[in-house]
Amino acid sequence: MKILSVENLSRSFGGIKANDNISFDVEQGTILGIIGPNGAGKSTLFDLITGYTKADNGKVQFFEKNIFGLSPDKISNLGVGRTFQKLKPFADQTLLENVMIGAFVKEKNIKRARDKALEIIDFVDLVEKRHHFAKELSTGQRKRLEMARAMAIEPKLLLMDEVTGGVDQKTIPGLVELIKKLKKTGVTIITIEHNINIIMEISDNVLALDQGQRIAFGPPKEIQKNKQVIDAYLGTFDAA
Amino acid sequence: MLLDIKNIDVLYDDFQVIWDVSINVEKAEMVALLGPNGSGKSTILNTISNLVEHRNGKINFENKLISNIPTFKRTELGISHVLERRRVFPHLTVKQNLQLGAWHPKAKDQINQSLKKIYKIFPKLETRSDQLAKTMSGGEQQMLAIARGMMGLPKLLMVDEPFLGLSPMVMKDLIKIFKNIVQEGISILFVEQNVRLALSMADRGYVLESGRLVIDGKSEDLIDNEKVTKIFLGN
Amino acid sequence: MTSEIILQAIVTGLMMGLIYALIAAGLSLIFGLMEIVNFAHGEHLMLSMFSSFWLWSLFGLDPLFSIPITILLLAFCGILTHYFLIRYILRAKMLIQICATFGLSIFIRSIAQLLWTPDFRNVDKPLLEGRIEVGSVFIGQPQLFASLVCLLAFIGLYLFVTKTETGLALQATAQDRHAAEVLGIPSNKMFAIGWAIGLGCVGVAGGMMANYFFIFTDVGINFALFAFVAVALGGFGSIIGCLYAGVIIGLVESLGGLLIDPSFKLLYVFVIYLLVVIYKPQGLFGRY
Amino acid sequence: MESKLIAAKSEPLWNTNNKVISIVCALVVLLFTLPLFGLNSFYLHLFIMIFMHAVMAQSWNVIAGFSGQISLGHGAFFGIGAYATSFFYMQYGITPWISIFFGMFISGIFAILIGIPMLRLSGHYFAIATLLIGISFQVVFQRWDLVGAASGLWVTMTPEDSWIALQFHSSKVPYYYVFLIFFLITFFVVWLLSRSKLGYRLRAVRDDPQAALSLCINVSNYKIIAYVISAMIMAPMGSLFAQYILIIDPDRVFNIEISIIVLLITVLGGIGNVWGPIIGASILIPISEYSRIYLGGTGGAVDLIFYGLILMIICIFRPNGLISFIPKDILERKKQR
Repeated sequence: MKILSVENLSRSFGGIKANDNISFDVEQGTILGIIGPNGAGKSTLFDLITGYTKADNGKVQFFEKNIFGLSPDKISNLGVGRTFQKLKPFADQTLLENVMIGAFVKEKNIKRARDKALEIIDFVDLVEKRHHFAKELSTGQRKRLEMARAMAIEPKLLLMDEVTGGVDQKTIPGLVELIKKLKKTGVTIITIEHNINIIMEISDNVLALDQGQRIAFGPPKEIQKNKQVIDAYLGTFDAA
Repeated sequence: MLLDIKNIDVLYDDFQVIWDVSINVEKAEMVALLGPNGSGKSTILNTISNLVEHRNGKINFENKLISNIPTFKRTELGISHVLERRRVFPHLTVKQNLQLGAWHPKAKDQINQSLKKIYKIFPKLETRSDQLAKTMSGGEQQMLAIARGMMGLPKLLMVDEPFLGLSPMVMKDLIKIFKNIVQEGISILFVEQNVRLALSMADRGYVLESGRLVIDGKSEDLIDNEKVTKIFLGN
Repeated sequence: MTSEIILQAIVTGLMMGLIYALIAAGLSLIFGLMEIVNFAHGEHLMLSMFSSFWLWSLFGLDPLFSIPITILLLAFCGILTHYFLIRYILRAKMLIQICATFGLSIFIRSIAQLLWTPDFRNVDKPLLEGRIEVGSVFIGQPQLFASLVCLLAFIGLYLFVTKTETGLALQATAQDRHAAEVLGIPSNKMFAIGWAIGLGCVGVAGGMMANYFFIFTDVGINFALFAFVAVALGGFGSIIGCLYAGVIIGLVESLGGLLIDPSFKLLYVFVIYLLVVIYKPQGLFGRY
Repeated sequence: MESKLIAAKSEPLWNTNNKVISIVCALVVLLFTLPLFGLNSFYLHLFIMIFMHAVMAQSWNVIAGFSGQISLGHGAFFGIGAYATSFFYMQYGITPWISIFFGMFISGIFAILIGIPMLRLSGHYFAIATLLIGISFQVVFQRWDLVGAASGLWVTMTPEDSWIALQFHSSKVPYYYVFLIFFLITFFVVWLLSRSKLGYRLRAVRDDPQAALSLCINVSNYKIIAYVISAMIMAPMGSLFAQYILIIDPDRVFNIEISIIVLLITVLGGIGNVWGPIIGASILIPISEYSRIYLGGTGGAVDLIFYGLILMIICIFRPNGLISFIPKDILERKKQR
């Protein structure tokens, strides 16, 4: 079953087409990886889907319900969670409080919301850090915090922006395991990732973008061999 | 040796982004810094111009330790930094942008010669000299940013992602310009994602992965190196 | 209501508007540079008026001649402000920045009250006095002169910022601090210059107004409010926008006062402010 | 692994530090018994002012500290409260006990009316707009004849002390208790608020509105809620103040200094923290009252010089307020690691 379907989504900023007629579908329970070089329009695509940026035109359907043009809080209320590339933790609050704010969406009782938040924090393996302020956590831990916080709203679809970006090499395997573990819970995931190895390892499908355009879509093995993708990453000699 | 970086670490707050990196650039040499997104290439350039402080290690320029010299005094030494995404002053004209490039006294004395030279290299900038920078296309802005960097009479020109978002035509122009600059005895250190393009023009390359130097060497040796390909495309 | 009265109100509004414009330009320059609103702007204006007053009452210098001294004093005051307060809060949260300049405003105003009491003062028999009649419109000479000087100062400021090297460097720092820094332009020095010039503008306005305005410790509050509004109307950071916005405010104030009720001047300006910031948050004339 | 989770879940919801609780309880008891020791009227007045300003600052703390909107015109709600009780009492003979709620209600309505357009503004725009609002109220009331225009309202005095009219002429002790009780209630309410779901969400809005949106929080609605709550805390203090001094006029109850002092107290004590306003008020108000006695009377506002200086010094050196001197683990929010 299609959980998300995006059709001809476009957005330009002052003449530059950040997203140009992007279309793709996501099947429920799968992981879609989005790759592309710097400035390919990956994060813009996330912002368009979740309503943070208004699209110029296009169509976004979530469970066959049109969510195009809704405000971000309404979209998240329907069950779309997200994390941010430029991390946005609630810096002056503890990890636990951060996740509790997410948990309050489904759970009104404070005690039960706390317990639920703790379970999720345990899931991302940060229980010992629960009383640390978000600003005291390392980047890798803050990434987990954002994942946990987004999970706490019990999303059906989770958009994750560069989970492994900017973190120490040593912590990457742990984050990858976490994504895999998350998939097993039945959540559909779209993840932006620049580390190709990880994308190949976890995704069911890969969407490759370059300069705002969709250049390839398909299973990872195919994408890795796709000439356009290789050119986008390694460049071409044409110019030289 | 013009620039010599020895074993630097860089931390943002408590979080380390650069681990024990050493890089050097000779006079009149073109060197490429390569690596996937977020591998720390820009951070290294920012460290060289002291927009970001480094811990441990040393940065020497012309055999002089410059680790503690503030950013704004580094152009005078001969280090020009063209920041990522161009960063021209959008509400100033092309000419005003160029003027500001020649800020330290030595550059100011020579501003007219420099302008002439720049206009020869970038003829488009002369015809558009009274236009606001924001009205120019991406490629023209990139040219302007590089030209502005040249106005400071650098010995080392650092360019962050010069080819990002440029059309193949403009890229070709820019490559020629880079070669001309190096022929004049100025060294170029540039950050690039396009490995093949970068290595086709640079003398040497350094490849970074997650803040660590993985491999470096002459361009010929790197260009179809399997290890490099793996870093970018995976196993 | 005759057309003469309306014409009179327009002239009065225009003259006042030019003064607002210059005060706002100083505020806008500072904001454009470092995104800090100087909530002590009105108090700085008050200081400049008192500077003019004391130079007159202690040394018998007419406000017309003491203007350069007042400007220098205020510019120095700006550098002090930057050096002792602003540079510490550049990276602080906006709340802290607001509180800091707010604190400065309370500090200056209450010190002034302690030193000079809240009495109203004025410069007695200045060189410029009386009014001239043009057609059926009366124009106060000091008012006319003050607004012309403010206009000149405004043009001077505009030329300085757009034509001189330092002015360009100021603009560059405002537009992209880091890009300016890597070219060798020290932002800290630029900030200090910005404060000096920003308060220098206030020095001109206050010094000229000392000719005809009552001088008291709370005099700055209303001017500062109008300057805040002018900066928002003109687009935060836009200098030329301040000119239009200042004039608009002057006209709204005097025409509103004439057509509706003079005691609610502030409200008309406030309504204009709300309409603009809600419907056109980038200001009427955009940034820069 | 599992055990860590179980241990975490078995933690109490709030870290209740027994020492803090007993100190707070002792203080409350002390405050209730203080007048019995025969405090003279100056000290009674001092405490009344501390209570009042602590509540006013707490009101500001809710909008600025919890939801991150910097209002520079909060005095408006104080004035509304003051005028509501006095006006309804003089015009219709309604007891202040009821019209306190009128004042709260009117303030709340105004907060909604003002909040809907203004809370769309962010940062400086909002701050400047609120500054203008505060002064606009003063201007309007100065010209509004129904409420006595610039000369204000002189509340008709009852011949004797009256609990119904909330007027006491012979002693300040009843006022002391009234203010004390409002003070305690407000703090309890805000303390509850800070621990409630609403409190969590407001802090989320303050810390990062964008991230809050991704957690189904309608940011603009929550800002308005905070504004309304804040206004409704402020209004009763205006009402009580009017009953305390029995003469109100626009220059007194809509004075911009009211908006300033609430900001000052909160920033000094610690913004965004329930205890901040108490600490701030108990330091600033005595400074102010004493300086008025020893230095005042010359027309100079010496206390304001200190205020300005303190505010700048705090902003430079202690942006988190004096409360940041108290080790975090003593306070509730940080629990054992």
